[in-house]
Amino acid sequence: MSASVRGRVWLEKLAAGGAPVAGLPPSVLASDTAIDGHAVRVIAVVPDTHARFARARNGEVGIDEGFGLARAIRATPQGSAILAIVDVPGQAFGTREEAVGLQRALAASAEAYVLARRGGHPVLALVVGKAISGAFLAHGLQAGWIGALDDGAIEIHVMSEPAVARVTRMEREDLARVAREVPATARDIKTFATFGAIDRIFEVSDPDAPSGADVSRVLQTLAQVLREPELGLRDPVERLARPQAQATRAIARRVRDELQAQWDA
Amino acid sequence: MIETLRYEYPAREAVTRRAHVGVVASGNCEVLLEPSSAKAASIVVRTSVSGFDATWQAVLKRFFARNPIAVQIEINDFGATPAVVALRLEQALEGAR
Amino acid sequence: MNSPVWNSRRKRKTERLARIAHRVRDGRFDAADAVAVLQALIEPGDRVCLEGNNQKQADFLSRSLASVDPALIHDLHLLISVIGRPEHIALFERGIASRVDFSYSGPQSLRFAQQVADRKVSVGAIHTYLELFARYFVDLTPDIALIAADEADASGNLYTGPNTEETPTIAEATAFRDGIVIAQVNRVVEKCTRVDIPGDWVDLVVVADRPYYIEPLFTRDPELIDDVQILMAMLVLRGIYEKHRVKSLNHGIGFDTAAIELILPTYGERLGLRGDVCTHFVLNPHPTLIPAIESGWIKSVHCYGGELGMERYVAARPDVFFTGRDGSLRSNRAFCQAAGLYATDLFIGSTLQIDRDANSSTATLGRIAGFGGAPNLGSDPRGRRHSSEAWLEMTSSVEEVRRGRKIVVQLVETFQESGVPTFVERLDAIELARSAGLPLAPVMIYGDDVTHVVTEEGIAYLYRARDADERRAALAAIAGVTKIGLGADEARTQTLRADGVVAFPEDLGVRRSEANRTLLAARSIRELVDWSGGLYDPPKRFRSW
Amino acid sequence: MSLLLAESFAERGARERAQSLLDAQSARELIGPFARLSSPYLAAQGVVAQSDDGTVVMRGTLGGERACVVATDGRFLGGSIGEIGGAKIAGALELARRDFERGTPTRMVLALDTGGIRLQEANLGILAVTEICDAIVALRMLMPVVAVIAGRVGVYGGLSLSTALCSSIIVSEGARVGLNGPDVVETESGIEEMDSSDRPLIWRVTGGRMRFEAGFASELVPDDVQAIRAAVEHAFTHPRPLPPLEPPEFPDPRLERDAFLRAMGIEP
Repeated sequence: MSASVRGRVWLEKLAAGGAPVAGLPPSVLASDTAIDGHAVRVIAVVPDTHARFARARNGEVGIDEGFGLARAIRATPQGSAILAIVDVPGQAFGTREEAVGLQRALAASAEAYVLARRGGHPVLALVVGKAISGAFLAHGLQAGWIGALDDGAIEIHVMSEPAVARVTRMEREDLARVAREVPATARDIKTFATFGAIDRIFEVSDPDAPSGADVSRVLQTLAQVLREPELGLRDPVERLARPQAQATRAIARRVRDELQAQWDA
Repeated sequence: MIETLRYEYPAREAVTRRAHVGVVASGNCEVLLEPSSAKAASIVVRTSVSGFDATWQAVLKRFFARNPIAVQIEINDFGATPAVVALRLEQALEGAR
Repeated sequence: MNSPVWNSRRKRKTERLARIAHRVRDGRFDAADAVAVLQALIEPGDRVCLEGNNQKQADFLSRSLASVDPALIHDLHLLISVIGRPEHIALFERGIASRVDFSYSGPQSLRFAQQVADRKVSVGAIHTYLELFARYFVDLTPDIALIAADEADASGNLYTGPNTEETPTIAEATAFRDGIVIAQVNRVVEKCTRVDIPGDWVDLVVVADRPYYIEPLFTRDPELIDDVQILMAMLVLRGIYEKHRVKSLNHGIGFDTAAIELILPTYGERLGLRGDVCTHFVLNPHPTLIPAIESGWIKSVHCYGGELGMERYVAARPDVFFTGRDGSLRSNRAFCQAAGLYATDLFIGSTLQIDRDANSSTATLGRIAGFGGAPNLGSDPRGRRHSSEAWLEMTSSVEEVRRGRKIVVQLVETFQESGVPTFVERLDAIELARSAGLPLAPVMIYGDDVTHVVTEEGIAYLYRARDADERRAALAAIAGVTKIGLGADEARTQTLRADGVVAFPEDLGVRRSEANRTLLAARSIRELVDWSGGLYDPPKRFRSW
Repeated sequence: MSLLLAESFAERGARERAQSLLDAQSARELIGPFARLSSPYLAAQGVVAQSDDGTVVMRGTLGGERACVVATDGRFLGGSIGEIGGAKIAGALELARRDFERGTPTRMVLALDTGGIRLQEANLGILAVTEICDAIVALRMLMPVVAVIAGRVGVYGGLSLSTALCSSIIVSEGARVGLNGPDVVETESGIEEMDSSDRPLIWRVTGGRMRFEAGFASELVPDDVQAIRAAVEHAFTHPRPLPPLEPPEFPDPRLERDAFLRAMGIEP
């Protein structure tokens, strides 16, 4: 796997001139900046070829990243929003990580996002690269507003494709066919957006080296979103009510309706 | 990939309650049994193992010849043997009586 | 006239040993010289008995033998209990051995069948264990025996640990007719823990590069026992063990018999059967026996071999198991097979196919699996002269001169997991014999030896059937929805039930709804460990903690 | 003979597990199997759906107080969480929070046995788990949320994050808790990283006892229904919060794998 540079590139562009946050592992970048006058802490997980955990050198979310993200989020200044730049190929797959308790590291970051959002910090996310599995749960999915680049390299799923093939004992062609028939198994951003969790998809000229126009278009949109802080404060459950989710998440709504109807029967 | 099979047998005995047994796990099946007002037992089988229509028919025919109960039954199957199917049907019947 | 020579075998042995004298010190040679030693000792056409047992494997020696130069050593006649390892097949592939007499080939059955089909090897016969051992003392006496042990001392005495299995039998047959006995050992010690093979039966010792390989074959994880197996276990307990007061018996290897072992302390206890049935066993130390032993059901167990992880438990229960002065299990396949043949009232086991006459076979096309001990255990010994309640009950004769009969039970689900019927019109064994050029179809247990067949539908008491036609009707009555079962006549089945030739669960007071895992005295390997007070130490692959 | 009396929790299905944690006779299932709310996505993938989607919701009382137990069944597709199961868990948590705000608190217990998000419904599963994580944190700020991990699968994948957010985690020795299942680690990182057939090692690294000793679980219980019930009730009457989600002490990860494990007190 060649390490992706997108997280760093987009963080540097969007938080140009921002103040780097100290005290984080090299694989967690955070920068305090202002977008259209709104204070924003921009956070990304980036590859660190020298990371002390060997299984977390390509931008994966591992022990240091999960707890590092939590630290960056918890220390967000009063009144500042948070912007998560998402380019995470997955969580770290290692025995050392499991022994230390990787689920707690990722939970720490997910919890920090929830508490920040519920504590009044608008939380935004911008998906610029891969958003796989536990890594996405820990970094991005708890945002009240999520944007994404329109790019074929973006992949959203709970498991890498080869691992899915092994677990389901299906060939890759079969997986592709299934993805067409069952959109819930697709890996592309457009299909994922049909479930109501993506608020905006940006067309960009080059996701790896965005032009000034690309960046300013994204910044403009972010500025609009920050002007309506309630957008970044929405709980994940509110996604069920979005127009895109009317058909795609009807069953999840029906389950809740029936639970509620039977709860005190 | 999934085969849906339907069967119907004459019935004369009524059962009082519905019953649910089993699980959709390898070599096992889930049975949902409900009383029916019709004078028949109607069965729907959904199975991921195709090509055993005759075996299903034989198992069910035997069961309903011995237990002519008016019911609607749904079986969700993951490769249960006839022995497992018969046992689950017995267990469901016991729960329904 | 030349005076006759009466010691040619002995002279030949002396000559052979002289050829390798330079490589031997104090009766031992180096592992590095093993191939050279075998190459110098063995001659083309020799009968070589290789210890490949059900569990213990002389794998260092078999690997060495497979590495000799086929230009020098070829056309050996291999005598082996179990063709179980890849290098056994290599012996045929490389032309080192071209004929084999054996008993079982489970793990290599597919590759072995291919060697036979390719005419790389011809099969003398597929034996049952005791039969193969017997022939070592008649017409198949080995020239060379390659055996395995845990320890050797300076005099060549051997200690075989809990897995003695066939080592003494092979060594005796070879040593006392001037064959050469070579033992691979895990280590050389000053004094053996126990002497299982006396040193003067052993010619050469080599310390192997690594401890001999051993296979945990008899461990059945209770987690995998299902309700149907429990139902059948209940039927067996009520309809056979209780009915005939079966005290001495052998259990085959399988989840259905493991289920029987595990419901003794629960269902069996409730039926008040403790002390009346299942008091003496002939089998390997199955971990699933632990709850019944701990609950005081079992008085004695004699074993063919050991079982990995059961060492400390067995050593701590010398009243039940046969153990040496050192405390560890002493097993012996030959004696245990003899015990299973003559001294037990019942054999129960599973099979893959049964025909309408109750002939059974585990052979499937493309595989030559062999039998192991089943044909011996699952047959009626006509030479038996001691009686027991169960043995006598198998005969309806009231003549003054009469004999009893061994109870031979086949325990099967009507269909295998893959939806393949167990009851078939024609055994695959017949076609297999034809295609492999075997003179006999490999029938594991002949129908006329079978007294009972148990399925989830009920029990066929075949010994009570008046004629062949009634036997077939009884079998069909419990054959479920297989083609054979669908041929059963409902009215006749009712008559057979009334006559006690067939019993359904309700006839035996067995409630199907009660057949569930709560009846198992242990539902996991962990619970077996708990029952053993921590003495059972299961192999890694069975642990969930 | 006490071994014969122990009532195994792991042996039971999800329905029986949920029932066994509630007061006798008080359990009432919501959206049971006859509601036939089963996954519409599985048939196209060659899998027969189960009528309750493998997740059971039971209302009742626990120690006399209003309660809800949600249990997943590890036998159906590894206890995986798809759209319906996920919505059952999230929806129950949301209703429990509503109850608290209305002054009728409902004790919430998650009896999970799951390999993680259901691959066959991946996108819907990951969105549901996001909602579950949020709902657990929101409810936990008001009252205890108790996780019971005592099944044969344990808890892996996305749901391991969710359970780490609970205020109490009750584990059995036979259960495992980890983010990545051993076979996934082996597939992604190779057999020298993790040999998924080395069962003792898997339990030494991710087993219930290890998690309890490391302080990541509040209680280590035997596989016995009564003991687990008592532990659950205790978790509500005497809440003992788990340590905050901070990095634990661990050795230098640049150590060779086995040396690292040994330094953590795990014999590889």
